[in-house]
Amino acid sequence: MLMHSQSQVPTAPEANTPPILSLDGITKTFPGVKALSEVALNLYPGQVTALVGENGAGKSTVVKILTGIYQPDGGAIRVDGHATQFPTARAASDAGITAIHQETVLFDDLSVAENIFIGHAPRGRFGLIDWAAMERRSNEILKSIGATIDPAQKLRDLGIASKHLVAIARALSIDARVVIMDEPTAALSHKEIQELYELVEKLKAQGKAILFISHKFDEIFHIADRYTVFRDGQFIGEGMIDQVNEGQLVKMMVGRDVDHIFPKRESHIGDEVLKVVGYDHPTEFAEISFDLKRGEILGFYGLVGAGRSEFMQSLFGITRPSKGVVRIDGRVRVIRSPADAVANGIVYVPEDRGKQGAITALPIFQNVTLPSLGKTSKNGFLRLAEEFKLAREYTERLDLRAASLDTNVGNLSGGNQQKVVIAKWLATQPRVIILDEPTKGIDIGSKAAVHEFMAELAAQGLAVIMVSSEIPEILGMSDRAIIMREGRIVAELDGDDLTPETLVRHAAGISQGATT
Amino acid sequence: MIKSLTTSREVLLFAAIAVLLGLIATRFPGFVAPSNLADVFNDTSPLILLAIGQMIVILTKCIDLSVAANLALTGMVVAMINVAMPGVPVAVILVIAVGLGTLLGMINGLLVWKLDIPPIVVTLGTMTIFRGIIFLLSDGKWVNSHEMSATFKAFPRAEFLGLPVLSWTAILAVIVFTIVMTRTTLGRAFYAVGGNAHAATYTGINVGKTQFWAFTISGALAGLTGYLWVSRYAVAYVDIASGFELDVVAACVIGGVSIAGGLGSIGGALLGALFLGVIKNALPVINISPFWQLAISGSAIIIAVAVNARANREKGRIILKSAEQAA
Amino acid sequence: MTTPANAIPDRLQTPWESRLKSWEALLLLVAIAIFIANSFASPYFLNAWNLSDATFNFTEKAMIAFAMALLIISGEIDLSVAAIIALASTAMGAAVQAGAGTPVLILVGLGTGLLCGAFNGVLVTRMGLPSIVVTIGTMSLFRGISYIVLGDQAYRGYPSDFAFFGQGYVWWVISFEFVLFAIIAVIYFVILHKTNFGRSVYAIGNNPTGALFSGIRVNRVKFILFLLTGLMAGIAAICLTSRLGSTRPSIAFGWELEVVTMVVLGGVNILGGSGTIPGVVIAAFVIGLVTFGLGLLNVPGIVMSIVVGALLIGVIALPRLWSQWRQR
Amino acid sequence: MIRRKFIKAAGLGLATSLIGTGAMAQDDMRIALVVKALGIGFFEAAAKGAEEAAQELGGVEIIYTGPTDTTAEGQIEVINSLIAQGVDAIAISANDPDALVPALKKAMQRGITVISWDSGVAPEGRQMHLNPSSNPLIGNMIIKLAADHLPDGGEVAVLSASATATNQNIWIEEMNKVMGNYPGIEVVATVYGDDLADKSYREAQGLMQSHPDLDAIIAPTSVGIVAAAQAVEDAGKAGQINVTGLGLPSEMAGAIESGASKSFAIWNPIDLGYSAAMIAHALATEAATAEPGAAIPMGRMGSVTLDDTNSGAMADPFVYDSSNIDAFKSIF
Repeated sequence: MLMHSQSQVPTAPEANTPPILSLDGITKTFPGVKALSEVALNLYPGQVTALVGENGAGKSTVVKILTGIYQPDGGAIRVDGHATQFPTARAASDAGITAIHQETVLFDDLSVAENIFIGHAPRGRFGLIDWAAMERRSNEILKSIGATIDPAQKLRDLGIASKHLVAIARALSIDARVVIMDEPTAALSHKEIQELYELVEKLKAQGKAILFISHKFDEIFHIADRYTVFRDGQFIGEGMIDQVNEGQLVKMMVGRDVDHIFPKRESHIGDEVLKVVGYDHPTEFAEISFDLKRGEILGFYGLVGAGRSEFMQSLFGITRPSKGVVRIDGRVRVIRSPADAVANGIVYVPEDRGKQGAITALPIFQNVTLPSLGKTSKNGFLRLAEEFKLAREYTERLDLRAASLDTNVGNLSGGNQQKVVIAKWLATQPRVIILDEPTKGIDIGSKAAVHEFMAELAAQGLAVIMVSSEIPEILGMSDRAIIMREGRIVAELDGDDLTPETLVRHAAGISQGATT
Repeated sequence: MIKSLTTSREVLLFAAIAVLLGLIATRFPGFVAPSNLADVFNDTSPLILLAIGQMIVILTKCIDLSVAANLALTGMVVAMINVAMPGVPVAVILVIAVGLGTLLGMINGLLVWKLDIPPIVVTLGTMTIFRGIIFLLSDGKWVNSHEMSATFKAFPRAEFLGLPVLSWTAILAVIVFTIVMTRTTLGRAFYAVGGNAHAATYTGINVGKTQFWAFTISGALAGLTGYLWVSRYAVAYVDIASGFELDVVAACVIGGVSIAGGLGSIGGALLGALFLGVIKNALPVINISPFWQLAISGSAIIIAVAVNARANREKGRIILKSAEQAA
Repeated sequence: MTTPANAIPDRLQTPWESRLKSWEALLLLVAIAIFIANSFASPYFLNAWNLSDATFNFTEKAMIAFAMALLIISGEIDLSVAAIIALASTAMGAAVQAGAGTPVLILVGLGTGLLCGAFNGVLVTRMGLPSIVVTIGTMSLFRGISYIVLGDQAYRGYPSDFAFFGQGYVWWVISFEFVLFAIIAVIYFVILHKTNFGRSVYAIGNNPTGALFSGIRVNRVKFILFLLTGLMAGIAAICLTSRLGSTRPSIAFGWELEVVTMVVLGGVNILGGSGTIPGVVIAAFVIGLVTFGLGLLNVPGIVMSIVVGALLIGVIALPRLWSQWRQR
Repeated sequence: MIRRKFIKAAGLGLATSLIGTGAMAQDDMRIALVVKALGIGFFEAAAKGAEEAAQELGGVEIIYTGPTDTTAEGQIEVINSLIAQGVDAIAISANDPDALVPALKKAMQRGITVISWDSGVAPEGRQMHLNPSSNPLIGNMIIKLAADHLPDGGEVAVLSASATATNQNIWIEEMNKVMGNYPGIEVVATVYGDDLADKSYREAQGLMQSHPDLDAIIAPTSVGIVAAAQAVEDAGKAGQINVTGLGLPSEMAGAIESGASKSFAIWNPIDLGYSAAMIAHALATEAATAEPGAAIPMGRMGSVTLDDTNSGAMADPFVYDSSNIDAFKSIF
């Protein structure tokens, strides 16, 4: 299975040079979980190494060990062949390792320049921070990555994409030899992704070693020179990217052949359940109108920041629209809060599971029954037996795996947490279920389960809205798709019109021609 | 650096103080005479010193309820040292005061850092413990004016360029900590830790340690103020500055320091303290019953926090605006 | 994948097992130890009347502590409770001057408490302000109004039947206040642990966003909690005013921190999300026993506060120190 | 032992409040001297006097106690624990005349002798009250001290302790009654320092600001007078503004020296504590009865005659100035 690199690879003539950074036999254990078990990783100068693996494979843990956030329990970190340790984040950055993290780990209330330079600000006389130099150098770095951002601005005033550019600028401000990019394109637009690719090429040319973590295979095959695969905290293999294909890589990731086939389903589309007319919001979206029928799966596609989630949260009563009408079964309903939405049969599975979806410090059964307490209780008094009954019924339907129903949700894996959230909503017997990026950050196995379940729900007559940024998911699951761009609906497609090209074209606002 | 000193919030507060002074002047012109304003400033100096420390603590998403008790304990200790050994020079007394205050602050800091106990619980506990220790040390007895040596009492009153040393201490602290907060790594770390502790960790900043330093600074300033307070009022007893911690927090809140951490400035803390100081000093002068003071400062806190919340309201991502620009 | 999902048991531990390992069990041991120590330290301790007198040291504060516990579990705090007592007491005093009888006084006391609670609640839930700052503000405001109304005066002349609430005995040594304390404890136990409302309090305290997204009316629950806290402060005001037979603006000064101390000592997480009513009940007894026991030895109150302060830090620090030491 | 005490207390509770417990021969009589707050020099001196009385009487134990801050709630907790200990007598200087009444009534019902001294309790809450001096005399004394140094009249202000302190209010009232005897003297303000040094200091500063022509500050409280003298000294107005009132020689020695205070008065707190203990003992042993017109012996201080509110005065205040301060400053 191990596929070591050969010298004939044309893109990397220096492949025989020793790695700048290598991990050898790294082990990391958390209470109850072995996150990493004797893994290896090698990063070579001037090359991009893609680290691939399912969720829970240990990628994030490796990043945290490389950046000094976590200390390994065993194994060696070698820089230029010399064993070393990163007891603090500072030590890692001093060793020339920098990271662009998955979540933007920045400071909203500080200026752009300070966000770039915090921790290693240029000093002037008496060792005091030299703000002028800091802003000047920030400007240089931002320009070099093609960003037009005023370094004196407060970060709070920037959009998500700009914030991400600041994060990249921050990584570059450290004179690094190793750059770690943890899902760097997740929040970027098409154009920005292209710019990022150019940047990666530039860094390669400078001889920096790049660790690139991504779930998107097109991206990996486009940008990476090498790959390393982890599965369940174990090292599976590494090699040159042009010596594998997608299927082989997936097989290594999941340990078996996986053909992700979306569940075949026959649509039984019934009467109209939900009709939204003219939903407006002062800053987030405008003129949103559509309808939804029983048994239908309606996909909402768009780039990150297109306003899809913002609209869904408004439909769910989190934020108030400035204008607009919702009809359910033809009757106008006013939804001022999530409680109103639930009462009207609309439920929402949010994208941010840990913060919005589940209450992780409470046990499973309490999470499941939380919106259904009216049903399990009597005159406002709790009846635990009823709660366990309801929780068991719905968690069984979702094939949840846990030690007991009074286990805290926080102790479950991401996929199981998502099942608890879905079970919670199904227990309310809703009419419309909104799933916001339902498979984001879930391993491939759970992903298929969620898709099958979604199809089953639709078959039972539930109306499903699925917000997704993954084209295959939209194509594979939706009866109909609505495409949003910059807060507005730009297209509604179904049948033969629903193709990857049309989706991308509408979402990116390209008048004709398609890009991938 | 200048920018961080003069955000709109501070300008607003400065204007509020100016209006307040104007109103007072219409009823009692003598209040705005420079000499009287200097007196008001001198009187507010202890509050300014403590507010600076408290602001740094609040900046790191903590709170220090033990400042007043720290002040009282340090004050009592130096007063007792002075009584026992009247010959000890003021310089040594100052070192002892700052040192003891720092030590007490470090105890808070360590409990927060190493044991991860919520700061409000830690300082609620140490607040009562410090007060109790004063009682044990002094046996509840007061140290009175006549027992203190003349040099001990003279220090905060000594005039230099027309202002008493007490005022100069506050001015010096404002300058020093403005530089610390804007121009040093530690100063910026306070902002980073309170603004986003998670990101601070990734930046290589030790969150707990930074909070520890915040408590240490707060303690050092409380210790310094302890000596100044006791020597200025020429008395030390268990209950001095009782309840003062709430005035200190109030000064910070009025000065626009966000209780959620990460937002605030020395200038704000200074102005917040001055706002309270002006009200406190003006009420008796303009013949409003001093019984109004509490209600007024309470209202000021509520108004300040409401105004600040409005200013800080989370802005939307403004998806539509860019759409209009693009269109 | 092959494990059938119905293999998930409801619980791993029986409720009794988890209760034995709980904070409350530890605290109960502390309380018993203090009780025994007190019996040895002072010959006057084991005496029904004396123990009955001792309950007055904590019953009023504990009544507020129950509502405060719910508020803190939900992630908020109310530091204005002592000031609400002052304002409610002042309002009752003013009513007496206007010739009101005992029933009216009760209504005035409870009404003032509810109004103050509503004011806090509106500022926190409607305007989205942090409760710790808001209630530091209203703490000055409410007491400030008392000072404006009363200044250097005191209200007295409460009707003689009004004295029952703070000085009356229901049966033998059992005072009215103690009975009220017990009833309120039971009510709050039921509210927090046996009702949907209590469940949503925990959900909100653990994750307000998640609770909102689960269809809980977060702001309404929080508003009700502020109302309840105000109401309990109103009840405490009635008891305390009746016990003192007079009203001054400085009444109940500093009680807010004693109430918070009681709640935290009772095992309620100051950051929200966890805590129980039995814990708070035991903490009330612990504080009451410590202060009364030391009082019998004529130890000054401030020394007692050292003990309480050390208990507060100690009971939280020791388990953490223990686990840190074990990890070595 | 415990049971016996309890039965004794409960049984006697049925008797009239005027009956003392009658000390058991083998027991020391325990008299609690409850003060406004611990640590105040004046009360420390009073405690010394009470100990002196105990020595003289023999078989008497003095429990010197009080809250740490001047609150009625604090004193009630102290009283409750004293009741629980079954002390024989409580002699209290009250923080509030009304709020303590229920607690003290309970004490009397349990057979404890209750008297108030220095700062009184409403009549239903005690058997008698010992004023340090006669109120009219003190009222007259404090204004006379100011007026003596203002032959041409002038502005004076009063810096009192807490607004609820009974004794302060009565003295100020008495002072106002005799104002007619001092033409040209005008009381321009009355402020409260709550017996806190820093608050009193600030209030004194405020007085100087709002009344630039102020000639004297009268502070009938030992905390206030020291703070006011310090404030006057700091403002550089020693000699211009005369701080007078009631203070302790030991604490005021510096102010007399600097000229911030020309003279002040006080009764001897040692004598006061001594007298309170003597009276409490006399009532508790039923050697005397507290009723209007009764004369209660106070050992070396003679005896006190009660008026129709069952209160009496100990002695006249004594004036201290630069001529005699040195002789007294080391005593109290």
